Amino acid sequence: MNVQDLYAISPLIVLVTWATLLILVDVYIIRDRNGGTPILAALGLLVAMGFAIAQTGQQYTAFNGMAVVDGFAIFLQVLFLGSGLVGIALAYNYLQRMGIERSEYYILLLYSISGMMLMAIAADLIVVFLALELLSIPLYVLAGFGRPKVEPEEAALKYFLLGAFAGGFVVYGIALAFGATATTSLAGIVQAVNAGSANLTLLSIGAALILIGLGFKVAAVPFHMWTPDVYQGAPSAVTAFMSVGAKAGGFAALLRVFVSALPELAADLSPVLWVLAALTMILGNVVAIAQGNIKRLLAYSSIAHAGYILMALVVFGNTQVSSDAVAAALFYLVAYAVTSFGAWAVVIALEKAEQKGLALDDYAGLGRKYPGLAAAMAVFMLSFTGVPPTLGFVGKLYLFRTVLEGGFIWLAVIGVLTSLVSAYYYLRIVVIMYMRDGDPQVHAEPWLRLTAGVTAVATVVLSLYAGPLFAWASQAVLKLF
Amino acid sequence: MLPVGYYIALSAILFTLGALGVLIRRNSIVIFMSIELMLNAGNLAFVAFARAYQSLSGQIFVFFIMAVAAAEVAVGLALIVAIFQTKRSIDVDQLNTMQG
Amino acid sequence: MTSELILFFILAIVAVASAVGMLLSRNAVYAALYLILNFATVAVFYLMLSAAFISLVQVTVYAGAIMVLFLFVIMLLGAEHTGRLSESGWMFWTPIVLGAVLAVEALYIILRQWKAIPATQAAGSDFGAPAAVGLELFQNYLLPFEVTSVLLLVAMIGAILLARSKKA
Amino acid sequence: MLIEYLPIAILLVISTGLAALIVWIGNTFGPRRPTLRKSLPYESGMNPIGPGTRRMPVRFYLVAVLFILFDIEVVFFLPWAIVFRQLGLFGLIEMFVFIFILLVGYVYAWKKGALEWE
Repeated sequence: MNVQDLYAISPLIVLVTWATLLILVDVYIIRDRNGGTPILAALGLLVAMGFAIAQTGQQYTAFNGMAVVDGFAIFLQVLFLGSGLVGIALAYNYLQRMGIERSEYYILLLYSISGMMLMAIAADLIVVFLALELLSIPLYVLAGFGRPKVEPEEAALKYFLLGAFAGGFVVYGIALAFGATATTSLAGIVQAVNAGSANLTLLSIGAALILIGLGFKVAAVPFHMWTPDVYQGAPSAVTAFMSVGAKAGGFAALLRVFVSALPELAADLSPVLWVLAALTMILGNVVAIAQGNIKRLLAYSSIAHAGYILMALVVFGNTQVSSDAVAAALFYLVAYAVTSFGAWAVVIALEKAEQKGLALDDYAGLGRKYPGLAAAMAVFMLSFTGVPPTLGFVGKLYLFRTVLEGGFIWLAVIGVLTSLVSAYYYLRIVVIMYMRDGDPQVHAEPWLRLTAGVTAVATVVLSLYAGPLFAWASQAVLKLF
Repeated sequence: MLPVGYYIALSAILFTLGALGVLIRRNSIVIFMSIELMLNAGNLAFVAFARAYQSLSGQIFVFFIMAVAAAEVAVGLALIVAIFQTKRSIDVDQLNTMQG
Repeated sequence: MTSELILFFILAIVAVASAVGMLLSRNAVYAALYLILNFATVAVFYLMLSAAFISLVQVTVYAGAIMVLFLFVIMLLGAEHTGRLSESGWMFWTPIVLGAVLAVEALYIILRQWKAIPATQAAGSDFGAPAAVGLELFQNYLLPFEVTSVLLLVAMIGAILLARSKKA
Repeated sequence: MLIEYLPIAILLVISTGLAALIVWIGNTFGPRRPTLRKSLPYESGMNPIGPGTRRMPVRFYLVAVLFILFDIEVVFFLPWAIVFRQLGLFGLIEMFVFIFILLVGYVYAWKKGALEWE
């Protein structure tokens, strides 16, 4: 180990140290409940983000090939840290309003983000597994944060049982990959495959099991059963963070493992991924139509969007397209994150205690009474659908282009058709907001308004500068081993 | 020594039984125990492959899996205890407060 | 070779039988005891695979501590008699049929790949001993090792939070 | 190789066998004349009420969980202690960081009253 190794994980070290010291600060100095913990936590995220950005342009491995610094890792780390900041902003007033404010919320949030960051830099399957658990275990606790009420506890238990089940699949998959190649490092797997010493059948089964495990994490069909219940039951601020962070973390692992280490298995696994992506898009969008609860609707919407990102993974074996595909997936993750956080900010603004204020009918009349909030929500719905000029449109454009370049025409067709289906339920919300009369109650809390406003503006404005943004994502390439 | 395939076959059977347990049992503690069985099958495969390749990294992996299992057990059982206190049941079929 | 083969098959039968026992027993306490038996037989397999230290940890931590915590919670909740199986027929049989198909498939692949999976050679006497494990662990696996401590810390905070927030 | 563990196997067989034997002998040769009153569980001479097993308070749970987490810590100590000299100062720092992180957890548990018996 040397200084460069430590420098490679410096954002992670900063964040973990910060969170650990925050525990001590919280226990010894801040005693009262609404102290400065959220602000200190946000500050820690900013410092870590500074360290991450300082690494831009570098590419090397550290800790004997356990960790890797490359554009992909830096891009995702910044994304995770940014979503942590939004997560704190969404939670700040919400927790007070719901009477569940405890400083542990922010500490666990920081630990979950450090798990995601570890996932971004993982270059060994053992680190992938530990990162998966480090990002999940705090989320299990956060999902049950509304104790002692029934809904959050149920959500947490369901999330936990399925998460642990998924972990079992990942472990066995890694074991088989180890059996096939005699190593768990991604570079070692590539070497073994290239040298012909790997047992490809065993490796394919292992990769398929890893895919099942991570499929649970990103909520792909048919591993999506938990998503609606968990999203509905967990406190909305946690759901917002989960729908972005956990999904991005799962995709970070999928992209890193499949694109950089397993392109040789494309013949076996591409069709499987094709079916998964198609099923996820179709089922997510079709079932969302029947939902009357906004949290459940957004849950099915998040399943559907996982399907779109999975499309980028289908071409993972085609080395000419795959780096474009990674860029498109990263771009779409950013677009999804911005839009999704905005939509959740609006949901949180309308939510009342005891799971009230979450029905679609509660949005009636929003356009007349709170035009700003309604306009923001309309922008998010258009972005989810993929209507220009929004980030969602550009993101889908890049995704479909990659898929077509990879030669999967029917998949792109399914993607377009399901987007049309999704227009029905997204636009229905817009219609309800503007066309129906009602008397919605909104909590005018500064941080929620700021989040909704900034994300709405970003959704539109960034789409106008999509070219440079995509170029930036294209530099976030995976280091190939 | 026995061929390592024997051990792998056994671990595959144990893994399948564990996954089955998750699907057919309704008591959340028993479901959790089935997940432990799956992890254990993974450990057995790791140790067997480590022996075959004379590579200690497979054994190291097992330590980390055990540590993770302990962490999961701590949080998971706390959740089960918590939900039992509010609901008086740990049957997953009765976890149906939310519906579409 | 033959004596080891006999030992293997006896233990394998015990391991599979105890796993099935855990799956089918209606009393959660029996299920936990079956699982402990299963873990103990797996510990013997670890010995046969020259993983002495892991075998020891398996008995003391896995079977000894983790499973005792399970039993503890079952007693704590008085939940031993809720060990009911799925009520509807298809919910019960579909996974079993699927699982059986999967297992047969996996066994077929493993047996067909018999030659591809390397046969075991004799291991050095210190393979899997605490000293060898320690050197490997602390020299090459530094990062995962430190991550483990963070993971345990998070679990500690989570467990305390979930078990004590009732008071507030 | 596996023969080294033969004494342990013998010990296991003898202790299990002995326990089984004692139970068997007691069952077979002990006189048994059950009456209704005899087969009731004894509760200070009163008629027993409710189920025989008694629920334990949840406080035990926290102590047990903390025990397990620190138990895992000890598992990592053992191989470290054996090769401690070979690792030198580097190994010391490594373990110091590990212990420090877990110590924070201990301080948290202490301050939040998880170790108190109320």
